[in-house]
Amino acid sequence: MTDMPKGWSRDQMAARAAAEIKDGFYANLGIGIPTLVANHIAPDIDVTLQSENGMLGLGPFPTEAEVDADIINAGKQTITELKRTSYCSSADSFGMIRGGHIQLSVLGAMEVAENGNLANWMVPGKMVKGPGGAMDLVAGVRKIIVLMDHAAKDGSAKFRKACTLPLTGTNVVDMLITNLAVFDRADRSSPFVLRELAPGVTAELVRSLTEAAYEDGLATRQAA
Amino acid sequence: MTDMPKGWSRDQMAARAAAEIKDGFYANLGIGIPTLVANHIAPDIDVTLQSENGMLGLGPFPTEAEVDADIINAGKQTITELKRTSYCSSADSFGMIRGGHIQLSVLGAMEVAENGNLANWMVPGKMVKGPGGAMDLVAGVRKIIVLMDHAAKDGSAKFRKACTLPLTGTNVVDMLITNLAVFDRADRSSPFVLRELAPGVTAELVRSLTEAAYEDGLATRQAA
Amino acid sequence: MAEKIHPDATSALAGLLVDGMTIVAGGFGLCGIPETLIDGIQASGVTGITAVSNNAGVDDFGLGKLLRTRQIRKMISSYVGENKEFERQYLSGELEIEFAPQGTLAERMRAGGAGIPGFYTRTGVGTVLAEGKETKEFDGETYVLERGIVADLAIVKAWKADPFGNLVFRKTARNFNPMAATCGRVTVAEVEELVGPGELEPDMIHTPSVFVQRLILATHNEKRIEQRTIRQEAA
Amino acid sequence: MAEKIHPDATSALAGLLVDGMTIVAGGFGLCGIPETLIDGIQASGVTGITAVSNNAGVDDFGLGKLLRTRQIRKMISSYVGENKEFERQYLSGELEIEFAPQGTLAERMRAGGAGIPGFYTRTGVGTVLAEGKETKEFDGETYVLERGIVADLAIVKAWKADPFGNLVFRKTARNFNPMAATCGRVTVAEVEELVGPGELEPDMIHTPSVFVQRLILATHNEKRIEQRTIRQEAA
Repeated sequence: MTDMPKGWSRDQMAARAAAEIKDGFYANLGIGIPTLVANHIAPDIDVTLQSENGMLGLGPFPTEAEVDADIINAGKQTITELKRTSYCSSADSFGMIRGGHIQLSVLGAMEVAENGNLANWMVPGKMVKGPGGAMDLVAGVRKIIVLMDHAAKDGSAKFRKACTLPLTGTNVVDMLITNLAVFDRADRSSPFVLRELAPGVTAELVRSLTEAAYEDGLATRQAA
Repeated sequence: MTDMPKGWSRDQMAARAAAEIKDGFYANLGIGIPTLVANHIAPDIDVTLQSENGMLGLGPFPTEAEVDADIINAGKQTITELKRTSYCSSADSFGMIRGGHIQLSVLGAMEVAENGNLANWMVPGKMVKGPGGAMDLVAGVRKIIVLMDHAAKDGSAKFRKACTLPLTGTNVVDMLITNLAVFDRADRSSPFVLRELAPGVTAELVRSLTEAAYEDGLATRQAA
Repeated sequence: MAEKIHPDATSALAGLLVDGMTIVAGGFGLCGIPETLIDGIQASGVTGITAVSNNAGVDDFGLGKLLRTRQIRKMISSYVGENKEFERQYLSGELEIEFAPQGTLAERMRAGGAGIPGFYTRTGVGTVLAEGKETKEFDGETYVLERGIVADLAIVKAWKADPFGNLVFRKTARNFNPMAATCGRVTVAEVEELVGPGELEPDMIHTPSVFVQRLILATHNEKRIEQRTIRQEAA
Repeated sequence: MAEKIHPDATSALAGLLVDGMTIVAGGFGLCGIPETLIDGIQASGVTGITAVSNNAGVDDFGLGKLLRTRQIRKMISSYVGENKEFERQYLSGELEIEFAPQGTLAERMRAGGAGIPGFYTRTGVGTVLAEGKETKEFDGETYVLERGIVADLAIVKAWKADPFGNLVFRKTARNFNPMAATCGRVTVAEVEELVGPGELEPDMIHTPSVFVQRLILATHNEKRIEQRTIRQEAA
């Protein structure tokens, strides 16, 4: 697998996700690569980030002097507040999420299926740490973007006909950004469409590393 | 009916209900006679009154200068706040009520049945104004005391085998204080027991003006 | 920043009003009601409204104004006692009413806003208000299934707001407003005072900005009192 | 006034601890956890606890302390990742775990405290966490029935309290504490600061006094940080 193009870096994937954030959005960024998304939001885009433990309006990481043990995000990282910040209970915070008031969430994944199923919380045989807020986010947030490596280290597909791992949610993924390509779909009754390729990556390569069925939207895009 | 003893006055009924309030109680007093209960709480008894619109710790009516349109009780009367007062949303307020956190509620009634059913919100054929918070209070508060006239103006019983009017709640009344007598019961699977008579009122009179079955607890009480 | 503050009620309601829509309104009695936005809805002439509100105002104030002009087709309320025009329209069959126990109504708004389509409560079990509704036993007790409410529009009255749409309510004027704010597909708030960014304490915000799409400074703050009860000042 | 303030954790927990009991604890990760009361429970030696808490602490801090001493038999949590002793006991079968999605867990506490025995949510539908649970269709979508939680005891950590038991939380240390406070048959709160009557603004109280039966000044306020993430100060 050594001669497979690497495609986008993690930062580039995060930047691609950031381009989906529209002015005025309320968004929740998951732990890991999704956290990087915040660094790539255009300066003219006003976004309010939510953390499901009970904070709306997340600021950047603190300086040493600003560290406050009572201000943490869902990844338990110390953060800061902004002029717009409000705190609420976790019940009210998940009310925002479950009630569809958060426009966008960016999450990592182990597997995505062609019907939008998502698996990102447990691997049978390994210690199960629990779902945290992932099941709530995918069930409630209006648009779910998944960031993940296109294929596993052994080359096996992670974008599959059906998830093999226990699910986090059914029919919840709206957009998939991998290191090789971008897929999205018009709504949750539509199939995924291949929209973009990373530099040096061919549609054939993506096809060969994908088990899921998807439509090819590259031609359409070129024509548009 | 002119020679029927009047028994207790409304203030005396309210005072009897007030005697049920124990130190440290949180209580909700309904509109009408129950509101009078607050005037009869002993000075050594600390009680926090709740109003279901979203206020815990009701103060007395305001002086002219203190009137604030934003501080009203569930009867829409202007009131005042105390040092212990907190405000909350109506959802949180009814969470207190429904969740069994309020120890006592005193309500008026049209009819009470021997099984503890209560009717106090509508009379068929008359304009229906709605239940307000009464159904929530009787369903959620731990002890429900009803204050009502023992008999209707035409002499017909209001403490009945079964309510004839639409119900507010089923098996919810724990204690009934009328102008003639006091009834209570050990729990909601026990029958009502006649406990006290107003001055000049005989057990026979109460019997004759009551349709409900109840046990006579007067002898027991004397012996105790 | 996407601008939430509008110059007046007409602007804040523009594009949101459609005949036959459902509007949820905060307020309890005449306390904490969105007076300015009600005026704006009256002026728009929108009709066939299903109004979800604990009460129906009085004849010439609160939602009573929209009843007078026959803009409301149906009310979902817990208590409608203080309104003669309401009574007339109801008895003549012009107006439909769905009663909900007060706490159930509050919780239905909260549930709708929080993505909970149904919940069980003991309130109303065995009464006419539970007729036709599903029931279920939990630990030997019977509970009735009540539905979450999601409205096309929510109108709320708050005390203070910042430009982000964070809201703070004042005393018992809070009442149904926080839940109403969560259960509108669009929520418009009117406030007595607009404050600058950062002027609201982050720990003390009752309605986080995510729930408020549009915002106006209230120009109608009459705050009529239904039961002015006074005690004599001690000499 | 019925006195709610106790001199220490032992006094505040006296008579409340029974082997096999269910205890709900506020806190998210190590933030806003009732450190002093956890020490008190550890000292009491009570065992067979079912602990309801979003997380399980770390090996030597938070609920991890009670895992070390084998006082906990079962955890109901959403995420337990940071605790090696937890992992060992779980894999060896000494410890039972019931996972709940984080928002479902928060709502189950709120529901239990608010007299709601069950509610429907889309969260978890089609996953192993919905297996064996009832589902129901609302408007063509499937939801799963989740149960309210009522615990024998709730322990919470707040920032400030007045002698009546009104509580105010600080920033994200609020998290699960307000709901935990509502769903204990008895609730004991520890606070960083006790203030006098009337010193808390009535509009700004997060947990009304009715939910708090006992109160102590917290003596263990370590507030350990799990992920100290720092940015470099701009030069």
